[in-house]
Amino acid sequence: MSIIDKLLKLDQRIIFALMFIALAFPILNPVVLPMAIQDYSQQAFDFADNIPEGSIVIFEGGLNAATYPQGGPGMVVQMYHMLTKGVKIVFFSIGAEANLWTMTAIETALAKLPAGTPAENGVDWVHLGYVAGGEAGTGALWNDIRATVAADYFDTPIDDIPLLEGINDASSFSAILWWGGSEGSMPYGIRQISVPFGIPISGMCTTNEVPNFSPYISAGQLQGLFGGVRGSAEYEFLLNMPGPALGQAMATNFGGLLWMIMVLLGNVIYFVQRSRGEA
Amino acid sequence: MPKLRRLQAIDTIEEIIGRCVEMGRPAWYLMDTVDMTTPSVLAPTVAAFQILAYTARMAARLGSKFFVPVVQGLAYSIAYDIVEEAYKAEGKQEDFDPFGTVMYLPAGADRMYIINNMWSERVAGVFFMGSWYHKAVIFTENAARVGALSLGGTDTTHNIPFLVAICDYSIIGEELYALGAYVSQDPTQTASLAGQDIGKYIALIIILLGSILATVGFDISGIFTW
Amino acid sequence: MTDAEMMGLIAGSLVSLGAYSVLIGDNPISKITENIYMGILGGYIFAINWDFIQKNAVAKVAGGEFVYIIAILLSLMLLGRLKSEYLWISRYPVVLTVGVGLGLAMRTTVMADFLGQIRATMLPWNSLNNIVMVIGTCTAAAYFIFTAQSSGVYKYVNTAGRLFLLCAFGVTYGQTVSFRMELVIGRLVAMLDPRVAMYTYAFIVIIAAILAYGYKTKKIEWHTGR
Amino acid sequence: MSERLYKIQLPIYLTAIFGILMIIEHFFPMPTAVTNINVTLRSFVTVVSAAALILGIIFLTIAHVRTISIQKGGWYYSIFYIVSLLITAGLGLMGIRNENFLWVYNNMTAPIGAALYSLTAFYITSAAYRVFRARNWNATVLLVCAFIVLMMLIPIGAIIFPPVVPIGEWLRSFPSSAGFRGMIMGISLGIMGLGVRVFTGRQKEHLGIREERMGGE
Repeated sequence: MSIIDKLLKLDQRIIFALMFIALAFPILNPVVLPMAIQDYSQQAFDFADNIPEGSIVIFEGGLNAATYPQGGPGMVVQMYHMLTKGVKIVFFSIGAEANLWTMTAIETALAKLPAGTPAENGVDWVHLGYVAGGEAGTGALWNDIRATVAADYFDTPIDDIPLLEGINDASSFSAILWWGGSEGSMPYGIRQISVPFGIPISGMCTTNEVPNFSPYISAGQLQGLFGGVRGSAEYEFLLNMPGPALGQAMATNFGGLLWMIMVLLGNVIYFVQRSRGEA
Repeated sequence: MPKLRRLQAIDTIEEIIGRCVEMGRPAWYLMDTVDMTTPSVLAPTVAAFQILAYTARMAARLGSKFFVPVVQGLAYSIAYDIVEEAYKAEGKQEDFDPFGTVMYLPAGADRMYIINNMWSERVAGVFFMGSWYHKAVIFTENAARVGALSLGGTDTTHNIPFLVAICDYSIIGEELYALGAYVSQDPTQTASLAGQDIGKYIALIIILLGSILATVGFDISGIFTW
Repeated sequence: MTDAEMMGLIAGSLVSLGAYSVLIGDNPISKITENIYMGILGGYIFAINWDFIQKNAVAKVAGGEFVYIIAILLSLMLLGRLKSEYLWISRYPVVLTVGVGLGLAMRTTVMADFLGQIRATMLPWNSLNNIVMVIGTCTAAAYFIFTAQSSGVYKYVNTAGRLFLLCAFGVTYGQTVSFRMELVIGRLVAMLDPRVAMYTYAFIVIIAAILAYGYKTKKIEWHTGR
Repeated sequence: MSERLYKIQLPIYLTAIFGILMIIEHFFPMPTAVTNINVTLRSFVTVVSAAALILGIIFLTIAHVRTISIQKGGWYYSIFYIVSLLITAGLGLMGIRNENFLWVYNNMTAPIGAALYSLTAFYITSAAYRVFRARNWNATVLLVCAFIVLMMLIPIGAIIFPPVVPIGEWLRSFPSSAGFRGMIMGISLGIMGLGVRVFTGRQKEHLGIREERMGGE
């Protein structure tokens, strides 16, 4: 058996083990490299930075257990960014799991706020909780809040929430921040709230979904996009609030290199085989 | 009646089932997300059902063991009906196992079941149809390694790459709907696709006209902004 | 850090390793993890949605909005799925979700997706980027015209469209590789947290010992050549 | 005949009525009564969607109970399912902000879910080695684009080969965006086509009805 055949029959589990090591090593031995800011992240940051003080924004929290480690740091930073600017936030989630993680992020953000920043529940922010029904649920909620949800996350009746006084649909809001995670739900926000009510939208999705939404960015329907952990790390950097995302972004280095080496190796083997007429 | 372009995938279905019969190993039909209350998932799910009807009949006719796991309750009962019908239509009802042919597996926890059983049953052919999410890579990679011949088709844009790169045969995006219409021989579906084609021609003409006007200096920024 | 949090991190580390053990192959540890996961997730989905119905239907009825009795009835009608002769009863709630969902999607997709994207593509041909955008969008849209037969000029349009689509899928592929690694990193960061790292290493050793014993004594099937 | 009316015809008409109510409301001014009906209908949808998820759990539990009762191979694993379901659902019914319920969620469901979700990273690498080959020009385009974009995304990529960042961003913003834009337009037409078929009763798979059964039922 030639070396090529042996390499070709390489057990799947060896590749898995190599990947584990490549991903765990930088976590145990962190190295920070300089990082360029992607154009989409810069746009999303500028958009958030230009939301005027005193306005109210819609905030969808769609991160779940799997995507919270990468998106959570950025989500926390965005909440911090908004609250310190004096922008009020109305949260909701279209995922049952995401609902809890949104609350976790709110708590983390509140704990980080400088003393004296107004951040009272019901006055400066509201969490409407989980809304079932996906795109239909989104449409239902933002056309008539009171008919869709009776109470917020803490079981406070909607009518007892000062922030929502006189507000029953999306028209009073000045921006949408859609932290869709891997839900693929960004178009729900664009279709059901942004276009019908004419409210600009920006947000975050996991890295894999960035290309899907790039047509919306070039069309001006989406103001910017943070992609995955890299996006979170860039937001932390732009707001000068170093946090957990940076280390994770750096940890992708070795894994990425391993993947690239695997592709190159696989193709070298393939071309050797082909030159021998085996493939 | 407009004629649809014949897709190569139609022959592939028969080829894959035929191979499973030859090798005496099962063929699997996987659909991933089938939440039918979300319209964007409904369309690929319906197309996947149409292809399922055709594939199940093919499996019943050629006598291949067939397995369809479904991850959602409402879709499960529909898939169950479709496959049972297909076996009835071929007069092979005794081959239909009420507990084993179509099985309900919960979304999120089906990964391990499918990976494990793919290896223990040594599947020889797998169909990946419908609305596919992250499981696309896991299942297609395992299928490729088990040595199964696979046909992939989805319209979820972020997972098409894997079906294209890993599956032996693939159909992309709306080709899924076209295949559904083609195999179900459904004139309404064909007419509907033809109607959508007209929409595309109109879109192309508007885009080309608009960009030519923009090139020669017309201001078209106000269009479609009522 | 409280005891409960510490216990949580340790438990999380253990069950994660149980889940990752499926990478080695089908084994009892991964199966137990799988079933526990299905159970907990099931219980979780049940409780959360039960709460949602309580809050947004039952409580409303109790508060005097009797129209929500219909919502509760419709929800109960879903149970018709459990028996095929009562299947038709469950069609009514499905009709509601599909009708409303499709209506909501249709009414907004025209503006947001179709006309919005056409408008954004009507670009003047004055830069390479704009030309790429116009040609790419047109040929990619034309690739999905199924009534066009593969001959003549359309053959070239089809090829060009496929090229742009493949580029889009390639970009998605690269982005997705990064995304998947980020997911593992997110989990590993918690498992290798200095406070629990020792437990994680201990669990790795224990799981490895159990599996090694199982494979050695052939109590667990070992798949070669995976 | 009358059976056919309430089993098939009425559901189809109702689908169309509900859908059209949503659509016309968006494009034409409607009397308040109609808007109120629409609002109520949409809130019903959220309730029914939640109930559908519960139904899924019922199906699953029935399947597991059946596995245990006939003692099918590996039936004892199903006991783990039933026990953890009962514990979690029980805790959850005491209140979804119950401390123990949240502990189970945060420290059991979340890590396993995340771990399972991330298994893909390993298979993607294995696939990169065994399947991702420049077999023909189609695969080559896919491979080259994927390679460049991944290199752009990892911080070390820009250090090895700096131009990869502008090239990657260009690929993502123009050719790839154009390809997706073509698809988005197609998908949008597809949704409208699907809507027309469902509302006219030409497509009824969502009701569990297929064409061949029309005569029999």
